[in-house]
Amino acid sequence: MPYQTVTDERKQIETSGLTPEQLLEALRKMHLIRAFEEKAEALYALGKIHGTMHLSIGQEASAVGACLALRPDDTILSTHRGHGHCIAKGAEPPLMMAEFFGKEVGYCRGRGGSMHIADVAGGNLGANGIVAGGLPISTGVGLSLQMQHTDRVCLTFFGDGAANEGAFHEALNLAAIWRLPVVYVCENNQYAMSMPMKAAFPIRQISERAAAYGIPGVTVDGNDLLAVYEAVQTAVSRARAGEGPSLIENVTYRWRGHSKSDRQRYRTRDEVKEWQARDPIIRLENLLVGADLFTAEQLADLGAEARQTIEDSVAFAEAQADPDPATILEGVYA
Amino acid sequence: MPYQTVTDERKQIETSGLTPEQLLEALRKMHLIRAFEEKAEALYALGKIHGTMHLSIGQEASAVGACLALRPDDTILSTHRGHGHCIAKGAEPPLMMAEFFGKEVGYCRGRGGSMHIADVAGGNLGANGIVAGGLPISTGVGLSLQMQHTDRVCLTFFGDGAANEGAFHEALNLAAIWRLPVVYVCENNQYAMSMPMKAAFPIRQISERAAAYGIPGVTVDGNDLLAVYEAVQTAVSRARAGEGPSLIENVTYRWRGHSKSDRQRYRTRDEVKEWQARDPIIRLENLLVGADLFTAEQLADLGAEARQTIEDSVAFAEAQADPDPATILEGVYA
Amino acid sequence: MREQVLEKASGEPLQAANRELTYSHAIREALQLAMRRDERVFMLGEDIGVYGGAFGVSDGLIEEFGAERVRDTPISEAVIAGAAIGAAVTGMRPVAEIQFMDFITLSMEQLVLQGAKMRFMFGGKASVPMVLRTPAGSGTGAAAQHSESLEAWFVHVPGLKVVMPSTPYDAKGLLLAAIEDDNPVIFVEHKLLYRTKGHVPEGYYTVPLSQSEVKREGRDVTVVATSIMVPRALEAADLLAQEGIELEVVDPRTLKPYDADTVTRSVCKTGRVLIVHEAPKTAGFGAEVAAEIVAGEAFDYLDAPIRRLAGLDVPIPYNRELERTAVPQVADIVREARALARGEY
Amino acid sequence: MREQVLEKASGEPLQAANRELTYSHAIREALQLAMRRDERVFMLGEDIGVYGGAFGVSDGLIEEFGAERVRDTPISEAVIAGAAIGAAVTGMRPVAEIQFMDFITLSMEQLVLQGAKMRFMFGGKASVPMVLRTPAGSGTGAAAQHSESLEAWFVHVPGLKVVMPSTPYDAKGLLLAAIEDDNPVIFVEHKLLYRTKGHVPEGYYTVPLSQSEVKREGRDVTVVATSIMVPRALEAADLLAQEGIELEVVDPRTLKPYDADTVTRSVCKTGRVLIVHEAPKTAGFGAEVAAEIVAGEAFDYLDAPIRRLAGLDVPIPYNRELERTAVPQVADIVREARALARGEY
Ligand SMILES: Cc1ncc(C[n+]2csc(CCOP(=O)(O)OP(=O)(O)O)c2C)c(N)n1
Ligand SMILES: Cc1ncc(C[n+]2csc(CCOP(=O)(O)OP(=O)(O)O)c2C)c(N)n1
Ligand SMILES: [Mg+2]
Ligand SMILES: [Mg+2]
Repeated sequence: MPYQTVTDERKQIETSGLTPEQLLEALRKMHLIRAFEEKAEALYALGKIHGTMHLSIGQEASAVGACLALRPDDTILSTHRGHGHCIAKGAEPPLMMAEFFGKEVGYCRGRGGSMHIADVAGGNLGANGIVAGGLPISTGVGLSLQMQHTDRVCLTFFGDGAANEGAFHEALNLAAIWRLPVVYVCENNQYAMSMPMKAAFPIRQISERAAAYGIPGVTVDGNDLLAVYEAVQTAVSRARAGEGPSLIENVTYRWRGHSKSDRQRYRTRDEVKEWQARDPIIRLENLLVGADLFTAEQLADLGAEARQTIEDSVAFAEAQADPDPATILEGVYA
Repeated sequence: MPYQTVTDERKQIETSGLTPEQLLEALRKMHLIRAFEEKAEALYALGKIHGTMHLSIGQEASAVGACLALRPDDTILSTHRGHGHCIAKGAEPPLMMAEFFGKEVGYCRGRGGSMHIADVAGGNLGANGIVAGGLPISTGVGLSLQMQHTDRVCLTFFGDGAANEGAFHEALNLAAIWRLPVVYVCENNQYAMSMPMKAAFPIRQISERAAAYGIPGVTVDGNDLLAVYEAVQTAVSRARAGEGPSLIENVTYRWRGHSKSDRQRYRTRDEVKEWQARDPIIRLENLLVGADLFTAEQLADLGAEARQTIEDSVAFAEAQADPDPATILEGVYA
Repeated sequence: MREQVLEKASGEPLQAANRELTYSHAIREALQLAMRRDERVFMLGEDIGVYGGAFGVSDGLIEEFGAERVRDTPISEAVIAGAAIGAAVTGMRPVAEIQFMDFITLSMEQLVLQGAKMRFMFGGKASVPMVLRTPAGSGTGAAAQHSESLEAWFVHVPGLKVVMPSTPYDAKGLLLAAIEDDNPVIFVEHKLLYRTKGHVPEGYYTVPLSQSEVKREGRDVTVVATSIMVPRALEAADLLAQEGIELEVVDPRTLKPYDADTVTRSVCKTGRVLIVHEAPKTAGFGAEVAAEIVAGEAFDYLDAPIRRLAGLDVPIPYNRELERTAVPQVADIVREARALARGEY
Repeated sequence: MREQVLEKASGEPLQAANRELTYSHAIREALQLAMRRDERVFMLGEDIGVYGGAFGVSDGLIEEFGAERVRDTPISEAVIAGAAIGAAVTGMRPVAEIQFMDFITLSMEQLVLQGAKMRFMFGGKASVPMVLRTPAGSGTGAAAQHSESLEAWFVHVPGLKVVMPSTPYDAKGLLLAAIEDDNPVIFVEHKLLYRTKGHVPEGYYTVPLSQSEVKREGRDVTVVATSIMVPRALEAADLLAQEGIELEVVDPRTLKPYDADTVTRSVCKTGRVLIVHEAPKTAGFGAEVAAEIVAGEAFDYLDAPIRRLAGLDVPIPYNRELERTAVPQVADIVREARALARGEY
């Protein structure tokens, strides 16, 4: 891996400016995401869930590191692989799970499901079923924040595959010329469905495209929470200061198949294992322990706690009512 | 102007490898374009022409220099500002003029008009009313030429404004990863309708965008026929050799308004005059005379000859029949 | 292309009763009033600033409201739509312009999959109060890629509203209503109507979305016409009146939601229907009008087949005569309506 | 998403008379035969290679034809369409895939303003022999942005053809006809049909574009149904037959050009019509069907209003029950057809 490895853990943490509490909270969220995804997968296998889903196991540092640099009143836009972003931005797992089950109390009243979970009140303008579909909208959110003279920012997640859509180009160009407060976060997990990033791009790093829009572009190890946080933090500061958008590429990997059934003929088991060895959660735990901020014992229960939260969320969700079909026409128009 | 000026004319011409005959023919075509455009404008003012048109006066070196690097069996795609490209690729002025008049013998049987003149047999897949609309198609033409194992190439013209469309991004990326034989020629005439290139782009040169696709990108003085020719020639050779696409930016200027009625409130008269002083036709004449290839006298009549050709084309076109309205449904389906 | 250079609206207030404006000026006045009234309203689009818009509609607005609120964009129709959606869902009320309706083909994903569905997908917890204005139609010699009338597509999309005014009065009032509306509204103007004049009151007023209007009463044939076909139908009605044939001309004005009741009432009276629009006939809006008539009460009152007079199923040709042939003209309406009235079909 | 993992088509030749294939395998077989027969035919799209396509339709084709002729593209729907157009106009016969019909919203400019119009705009001097295959429809729990049925849009576009098969037999024969056709053809598959089985002869055969087919004869009510609604209508017909109500089920198969005559003949016999499709009712293809019926000869034979049973005007919801509620089910067809047959409307 060409990325920086942890040498002096304490120094790294100090440089980041994050407090032990913040880091612990970040780790908790990463566990929560992992637990949510594992449960989602299991529920699907049990036939309890309809539709499809896209799991972000292995990418937790990208979601949590990025959102750690945001304020609650900032806005994010997410993708089809959006459960992690949603949790990272502060959504309630029970209400997410209720949405995943298609229940009336779910975030989208059961109308959205996995691919559209949104927590509008919490500043998450939703997962998006359309690759790159959120990018033009995020530029518009940036415009809105700028025109309202706020110092809020918009952060938008998208995959490597999305960076080849025309929408990527138009969205970044407009944000660049208008200096909009938008942070474009590309989660390069090496594949767009079966298409290897290397085959879909004639360049090595997606962040090289920032130059086409005269904005900063940086590639970081997306499995390193601190690296992600720092890159996003820099971009957020720029955006808040009215200096315009940035492009950040988090290099990471999805451990699971693309969606619910994927024979994964486009990659090897060895490659998957290699990346699993770079588990972002273990990496953060090692950092925290290595820096003497916490002992291994103190962190030992976080995974189990997260799983319990998710179990409770499932129990909550399952007990809820489905939407009444008679209400189907509600919410089409305001 | 930051571009190279003519110092040693003869040496320049030798370097280009172009023969005096080729250069004279190029100059003829530039005059023909100028004459066509001036006549088009006059016809419009007389109310003889319906619809709209986009004149390329001032941009003749770009069209002619680029097509000079092509073989007759190569293909071009053009734009709304396409009369010049059409002539440069070798179309017959009478048939073009007939199309401009909407006549049955016109290139498109009067169905296309100024914005859609195509000379399919001559390798011109048409002007295009949609900004950047030709770019994805040209990528497909390149694919076709590659799959048919030819050494033919496709050259596609587009404006500065077109480089901000999503289609530009998708088309160049696909051509780059598949190494298609396509030459993308951006005619940066400083404005997209009223939008100054400087306001629409966060970068100085459009050719900088080539790096986003890992392909060669070069900016040349688009009023310098030799400079355009050489840049395109290099790109064409690459393409023929199977080395993939290139992006060339011809920096030029449109002397007239955007279309038939444009108050031009977005630019100053002085700016227009400044650019008119860089007339690509006079420049080529000076080069040819300065290099002692031709005397001023030998070149003196070319303008008048071109105007005569165009007068004859008008006479031809006016004498032709309109399409029969009863045939209106023809040509919708094969 | 700048199709028509329009003079500035006269500064002098006219008597409310006889104040006449062009359709274009009526639209500009609506934009002006909306922006004066509500800080959140702003415009974005290509060449809408100093250029004044391809058809001069926004002429002068940048002087009053500045480049912040009358925003020139690059040529990027997907992000024009997306920027409007993103701004709308976070508190602004954008009015986007797509320079020709043809180019809306580049905005479809954002409009249809995002803007139109966002509220529903999010369980009713967001709203997208935006308007997208765009000029449609042929008749300017601009050929196949600058003459589209694509309204039927949007009528088919749940979550959108579609407005298509035929008079200056309606244009102003419907645009103000569209800007007030909390949903995405596609506002389709017609290039050939821009210079037409009509009575337009000063000041702020709205015409409710979803009210068809009877533009002329008559007993013999109901003509349902949209946009430019409304004045053509009225002209045809004048001509036929001289032959003793009385057309009732109904203008839906808002195509989605569509007020079918007004048409039903008219058909129950006349028993004969001619539907006229410019877009190609096949799967055009007229099909919906016809299908609604025969689905309900009016069915029993029909004395004749329902005729649709619409654009031919061809791309719009360049040649002037072909271009005219491709879409209904007054004489075509006269011919078809007369045949219906006389039972010659 | 890989919605359904399909087994490879069996290698053993079956008796022509009873050879059964799934709709998905029938489509694959058509692709295979077309590529074997004509060097110019090739495929391009997202994940159609080693992945085998989101629904497994192209499974195994890359092994036979290689990555040159089964080309995986980046996620770039505009240039997928554009590349097909450019290749088609210069001598190839591309079959492009848009992974879900929803994403065709990103290809509209290329398909509608370029591919569809090129021949006409160029005076008939070019042709664009391409097919764009795409899976449509709801029922997989994929919610609002992966469930569109947008066929009506394309039916409205001069220069395009639109095909929507409902059986494996038709899917194979129509796809081969579409690939042979020299025009751009939008070929709309239905996700829920992929696994349905039916008789499919071996070898090359075509089903002509523009021939509606009577899938079941009956005297009481004509049901015009498209795509997934054809098997649902046939199921409804079986149920109603037990009550003595005989439905005649007509499947247009090709929506553009649309063979209205077959429907007319049926309506002249039954006098009652129910039109069924999945797309939202308003301005859907059913409106065109209804409008054509009441425009012509069949008008005089109608004994009842024409009913359209179609998708509700809502984005497709995620929740399973809501999703089912949003589009017609067998019970809905039974109810509506029974009411029509009994005169209860
Ligand atoms: C416009 C569009 N095209 C195609 C798809 C189908 N699709 C869903 S996710 C996906 C891959 C996306 O890859 P990437 O952007 O890298 O995100 P990842 O799945 O790797 O997180 C594809 C092709 C889609 N949803 N939207
Ligand atoms: C998709 C699209 N958007 C907008 C237009 C309207 N339009 C026609 S030409 C033009 C400006 C094009 O600028 P550029 O690409 O620089 O070419 P130039 O006119 O300068 O040659 C515009 C906005 C169009 N034809 N197509
Ligand atoms: Mg990816
Ligand atoms: Mg330009």
